[in-house]
Amino acid sequence: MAKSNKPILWLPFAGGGLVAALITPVLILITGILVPLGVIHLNYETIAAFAHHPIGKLILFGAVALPAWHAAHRLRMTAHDLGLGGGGVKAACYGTAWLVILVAAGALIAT
Amino acid sequence: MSRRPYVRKIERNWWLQHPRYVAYMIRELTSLFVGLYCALLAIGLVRLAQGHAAWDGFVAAFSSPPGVVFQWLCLVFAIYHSVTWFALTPKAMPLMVKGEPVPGKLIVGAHYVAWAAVSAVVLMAAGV
Amino acid sequence: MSETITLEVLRYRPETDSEPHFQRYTVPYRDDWVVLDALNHIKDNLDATLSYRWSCHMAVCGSCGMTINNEPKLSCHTFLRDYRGGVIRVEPLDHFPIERDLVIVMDSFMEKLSGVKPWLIPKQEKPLSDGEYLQSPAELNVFHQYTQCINCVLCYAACPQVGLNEDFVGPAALALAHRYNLDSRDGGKGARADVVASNEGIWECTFVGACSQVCPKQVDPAAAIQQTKISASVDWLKDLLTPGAHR
Amino acid sequence: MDVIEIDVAIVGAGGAGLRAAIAVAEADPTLTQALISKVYPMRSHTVAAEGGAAGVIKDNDSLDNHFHDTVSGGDWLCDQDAVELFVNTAPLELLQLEHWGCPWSREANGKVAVRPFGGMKIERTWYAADKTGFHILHTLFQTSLKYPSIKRFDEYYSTDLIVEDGRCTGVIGIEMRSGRMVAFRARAVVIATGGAGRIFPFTTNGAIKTGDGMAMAYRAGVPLKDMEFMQYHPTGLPGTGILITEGSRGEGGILVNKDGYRYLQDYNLGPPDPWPRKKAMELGPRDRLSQAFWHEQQKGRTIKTPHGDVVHLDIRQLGEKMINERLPMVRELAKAYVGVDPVHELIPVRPVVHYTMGGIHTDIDTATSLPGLFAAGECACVSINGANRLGSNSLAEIVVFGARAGRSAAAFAKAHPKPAAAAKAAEAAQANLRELFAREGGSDTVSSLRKAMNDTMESGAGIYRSEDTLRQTCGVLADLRARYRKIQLQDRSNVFNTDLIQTLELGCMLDVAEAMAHSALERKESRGSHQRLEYPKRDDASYLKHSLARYRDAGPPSISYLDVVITKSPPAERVYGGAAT
Repeated sequence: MAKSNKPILWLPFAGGGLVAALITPVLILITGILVPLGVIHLNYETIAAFAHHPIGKLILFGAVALPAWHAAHRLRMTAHDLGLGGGGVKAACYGTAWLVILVAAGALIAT
Repeated sequence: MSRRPYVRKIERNWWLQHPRYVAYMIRELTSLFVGLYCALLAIGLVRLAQGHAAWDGFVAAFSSPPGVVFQWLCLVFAIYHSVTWFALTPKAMPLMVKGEPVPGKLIVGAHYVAWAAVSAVVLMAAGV
Repeated sequence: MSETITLEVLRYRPETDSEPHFQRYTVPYRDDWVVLDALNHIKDNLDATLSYRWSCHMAVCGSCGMTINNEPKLSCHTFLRDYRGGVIRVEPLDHFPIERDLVIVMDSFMEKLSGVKPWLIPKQEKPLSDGEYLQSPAELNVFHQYTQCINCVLCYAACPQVGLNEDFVGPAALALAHRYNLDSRDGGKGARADVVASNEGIWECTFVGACSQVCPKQVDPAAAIQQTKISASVDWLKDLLTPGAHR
Repeated sequence: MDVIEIDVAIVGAGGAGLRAAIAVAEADPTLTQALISKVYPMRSHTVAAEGGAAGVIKDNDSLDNHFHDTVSGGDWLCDQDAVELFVNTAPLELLQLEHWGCPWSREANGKVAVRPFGGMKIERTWYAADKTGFHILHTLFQTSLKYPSIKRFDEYYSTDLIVEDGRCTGVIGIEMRSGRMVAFRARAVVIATGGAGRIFPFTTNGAIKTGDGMAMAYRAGVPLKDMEFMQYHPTGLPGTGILITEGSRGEGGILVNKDGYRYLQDYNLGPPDPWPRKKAMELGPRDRLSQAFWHEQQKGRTIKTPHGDVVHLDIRQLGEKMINERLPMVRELAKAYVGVDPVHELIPVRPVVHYTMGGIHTDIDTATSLPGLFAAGECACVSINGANRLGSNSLAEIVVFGARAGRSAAAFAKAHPKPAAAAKAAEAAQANLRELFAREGGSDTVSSLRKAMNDTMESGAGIYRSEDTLRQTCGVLADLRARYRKIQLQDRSNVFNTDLIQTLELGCMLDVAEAMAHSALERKESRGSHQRLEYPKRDDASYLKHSLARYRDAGPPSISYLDVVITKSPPAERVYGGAAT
């Protein structure tokens, strides 16, 4: 048995799991409850300014890319658990994650 | 040869056959909602890059009733993810201090503190 | 009439049965009896053809693992009193071929166990005349929990990944590898990584955690595997950054 | 019948068998080996040993101390040359286990820790919490995996030795999973199959300890030595017979009767204070403690329970932290099996059959009287335990003499030619089995005969024996052996037929039980674990001798005697308690 390169997949999965655990709920709290209820306003200028700053870009990218990878990896494993395996599932999961990651990266570069 | 070992194949619905496997499957399913929400955020970043009007449209869209319902669902699963993730941290990252293991509860507790701190910072940054 | 309890035991006799089927036995109920005592009562008094493994009757030899009411358990450590008034369903452990009745085929496990090189590979060999390798109680404490495995394979029966992929090295073997990797006297982590950190090793685990829940000795294989994932990832990164410098 | 040609065949894969296998591999890796066991190695009963293994390692101790403790502990029935060899080698073998990874408990400075044990003048018992046997067994098993020459035959039940031209040339076994018979043709054979505690009804011994190896050698003409000496461990859990380690007394536990009185002070083991104290009170030898229980029971000072009379073991004074650290399994077992948490409550205990001091007669090199046959461990009697084994000597014994057996067998195998085909022995074994399968009309069952054997051994050959009880037991055993020859299998299948295995085991136990009972009947004295009510004194003039029981197919064994080897310790009175310190 050869030593595996699984850490490429697993490290961002584990990192993404932690990021998702720490930050995703509060983000949903804001976008899903507080903003719709009018408790806070996400005005364009503030957000855009944040997204302009290099550190802001990094934070936003991390908050999207890592959990996205986490989700893709876990979904692939779950598909396997359910008896759905093979290259198709793998491509669909990681492909979607890459799409989300690249879209986010592109948007942040453009901002 | 009189041996004839009987092999039982695992059934496709194996995860329904014990409560702990059901709980595991729910835990794994959280990733679907985390992933979908990430996609929503990615769209948000695109709209942000496209300018003021696009951003406002995006805010209106996720504040719409379907958007809100979807996000509530995401929130429930995201919290379930957080809770289960933190619960497993002492196993993955046990700590030893002076030759004695740090109690798992302490490690889990530290994650909850971090969770609260991160959430507070994000909320403040968002203008609460 | 004194109290009784019913056992439904999965029978499979390869020379006469085409497939397994349940057989019911009624045995006396005793507060301090374990399921194994009930099986022995059946064997001695009701049906001598029932086959199962057992020896120590004190939860340390690891022979008598069975599925008892859908839960992998040591039958010598599972009390009738916890099932009073109900029916006890006894089956062989999941994810192993059934040799006969409650006896499973253990070959795959024995191969996996030896595959992870579960012996001390000293950092530095020294002769016996130099005395013992020093090891502080704190250093012992680091791996002590992982020395407690009795090879009862309940964890293999509980782990869905073992069921889904028969090549998965599995919880007990990986926990044992971790035990030696953590031993302050040992330097064999690299040698074990070939199997431990392979695709069929730690990476097959999705942290269901069932192995640790059913472990009768609180070995916590799930913890061992997650820790190994982290340490294998660190080693992998090191290898990536400074190729050939490690192992 | 399938034939497997091999240089060394080892029967039994517990501590002694595994250690022997490793020794063979290290002596010469080109020697082929078959390690044959009726269970997977890690199920072997070494796994259940708790307290520890004795070996001199600390500066305050000496090999002489260990020697004298062992010889007096054995009531001078030990062969002193064997004991000298044993105490000299034990530290090295225990150290070897350390080098193989055994997780010995440690002192703060990183050195191996030792604890006091019964009958030992100084603390010298190495321990791994209270699962020492478990850790030794798993260390040996895991270490054995790295030697490619050790080929295991797990779950093969050995039935007969192959003997040709006065030499042991192999062993015949049944592959349990298929029912197939296999002949292992070997240049040398080692038996390491453990004791025979299952002959008695109430025992710490696991189900597998049925004296198979002893019986196999015995039937092949090798005498069984000192079979009248059966050790009762003073602290077993009522009902199950689960062992509560002597380590619990070594750490400071006490025994009290129904009045809360430390009764051992009434039996030449006191005074009770100060406590803990070596070779006194609860740290007296096992034979004395079990006999004291018997006397308390006669006086009506024990506690009645549904599982027989008990006394109480009190370890509460150790405190929760110490109990969790040093005696975790004791706590776990007491909680699970008798519903008592020893941190807060008293543990009910009673004497329980624990260890077979006697066994296959071997010399100091583990060789038996049959060339090519070696034996080590509890199944053997190299005579280091004499009339009473000291706790923690047996775990050291299995590695010392297991290794020695491996080396002896390897040397023998290299010096002797490959045996000829064993067609005759194979045919005979196969015919026996075929006859057993074909037998019809028997009315006895394995369980009923076994129960009758258990009962008669307990009532007639227990802690105290007499001419009457022993004669009766011998008679019952003769009857049981006759009935056994007509027993009918209830399961005639081939695959994992445990009815068959239990039947064969019962046959072994009956033979060994008969050797025990007749040896006990002939020894008209009291020594160590053998206590005769009508001969309460030790009689060195007549019985400073080993008994040798020889098998006779029809009728009881013949008993003869062999002188004890005395080198430097002339027989003296055994002294414990105040006078010992």
